[in-house]
Amino acid sequence: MDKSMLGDLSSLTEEDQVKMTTMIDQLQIRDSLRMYNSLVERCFTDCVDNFQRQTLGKQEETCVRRCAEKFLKHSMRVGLRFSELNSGKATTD
Amino acid sequence: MDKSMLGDLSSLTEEDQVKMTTMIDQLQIRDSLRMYNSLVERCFTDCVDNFQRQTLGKQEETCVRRCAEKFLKHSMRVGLRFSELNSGKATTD
Amino acid sequence: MDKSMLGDLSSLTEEDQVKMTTMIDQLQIRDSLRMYNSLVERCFTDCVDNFQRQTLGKQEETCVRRCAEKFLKHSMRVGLRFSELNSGKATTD
Amino acid sequence: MDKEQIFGMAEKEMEYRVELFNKLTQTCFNKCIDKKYKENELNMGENTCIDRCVAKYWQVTNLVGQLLGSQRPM
Amino acid sequence: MDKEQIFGMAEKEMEYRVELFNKLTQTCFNKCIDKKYKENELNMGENTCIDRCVAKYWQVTNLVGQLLGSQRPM
Amino acid sequence: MDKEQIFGMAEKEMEYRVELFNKLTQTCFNKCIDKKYKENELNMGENTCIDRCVAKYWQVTNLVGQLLGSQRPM
Repeated sequence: MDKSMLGDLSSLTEEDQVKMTTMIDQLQIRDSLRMYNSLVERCFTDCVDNFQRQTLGKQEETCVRRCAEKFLKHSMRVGLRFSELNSGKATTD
Repeated sequence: MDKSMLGDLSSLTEEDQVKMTTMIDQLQIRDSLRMYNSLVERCFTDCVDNFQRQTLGKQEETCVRRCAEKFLKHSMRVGLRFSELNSGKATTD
Repeated sequence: MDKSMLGDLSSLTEEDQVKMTTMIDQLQIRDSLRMYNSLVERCFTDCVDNFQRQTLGKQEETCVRRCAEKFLKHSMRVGLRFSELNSGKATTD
Repeated sequence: MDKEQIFGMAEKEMEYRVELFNKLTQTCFNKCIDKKYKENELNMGENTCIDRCVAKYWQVTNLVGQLLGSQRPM
Repeated sequence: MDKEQIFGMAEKEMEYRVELFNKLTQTCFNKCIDKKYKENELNMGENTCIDRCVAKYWQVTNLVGQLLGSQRPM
Repeated sequence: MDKEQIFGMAEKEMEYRVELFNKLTQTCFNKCIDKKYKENELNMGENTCIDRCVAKYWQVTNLVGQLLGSQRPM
């Protein structure tokens, strides 16, 4: 989620621009904390089903790594497509 | 969610009443944005399962329309029943 | 979620400590309201499936009581384990 | 309580009610409405189910409230 | 609108977009990605599915927006 | 950082922890507790499962944290 979201800030006074950018930064920090929490929740739910032992098994660890990596790559690709749609030059099939 | 939720505001000063009403309006705008987002999420999840093509099919579009209309009618009916319960004259079966 | 979450407050001025504690209290009130709402949602979803009548049946009521009690006991146990992990002395299996 | 706290409490009360209403609406939609969406009107069965679902959800809200007893936030 | 309201509106607009993006991401992950996580790269089929899922989600967002008509918050 | 930022960071840290705790609680309830609710006490098996579920959830939180590396918000 980048600054371009809000279009042209130049019409604002110096002080308002600072206030706006801080607001965006605050929102981005909160959003990335939430993303972190839901990524853990999703990969734990998908990868960990057995509670015979108290420590993560080899297979579970691999599954969590792949789940997290796939989600991050997925999320980046969605971001690209989303900004294309936002700026109106959607890819034609 | 309407002003009645908060009972009698008259005991507040003029200025506080304005502050209270603004708070309610802010909450209502945020709530309707959230409702809009979850309605899209729900009807997309229920109606769109095929990704052979990049554009919405006829059937998918009809399904989304019906899903959205049904949800809005459902939501209004729940609102009626909810305010009846809130004001203590629940309908007897 | 208790005050210890934030570590040592003594380094803050008197006034800041009050501000910090109020912030924690606000968060705890909001959190317990949310917990209350999701407990109702969970136990209703798990226990109430039949809408032949308008009032809760005996069995449904028992189910809701057990669900709520189990969840509260569960939540307390998770809290214990969580604070152990947080303070670094995790129990060995 | 000073004015600041009164507004704070009012805001939490409203957030609580909005969330209660949203969860009630979503839960009863899942319980009562047929996901095949064959028409865009609510049929008789769905309407009756909605009324009873709201009533029962309300009863569960009160029941859980009693169980939480003194802990009950509101 | 005074400055206070402008900032208020800007904040809600951003919260709306962040939530839209998160729901889009979660929904398309559920629709397109195989939960067995056999490798850590996205394969060709998954990539195509993601592109089409985003496009269709966008169309549904606009369609529901029209249905909400004047009520449409944004 | 000025006082304003310190309080801002403290608030986000707490919101993060509260959300982490809530997701941990909900997830382990789904994984460990029998939804038929035959009694209102947690039995031996459920208790052991809860302890191990919390431990493993904690390990996954750290593992994903490492993967996010520098991006890791906290």
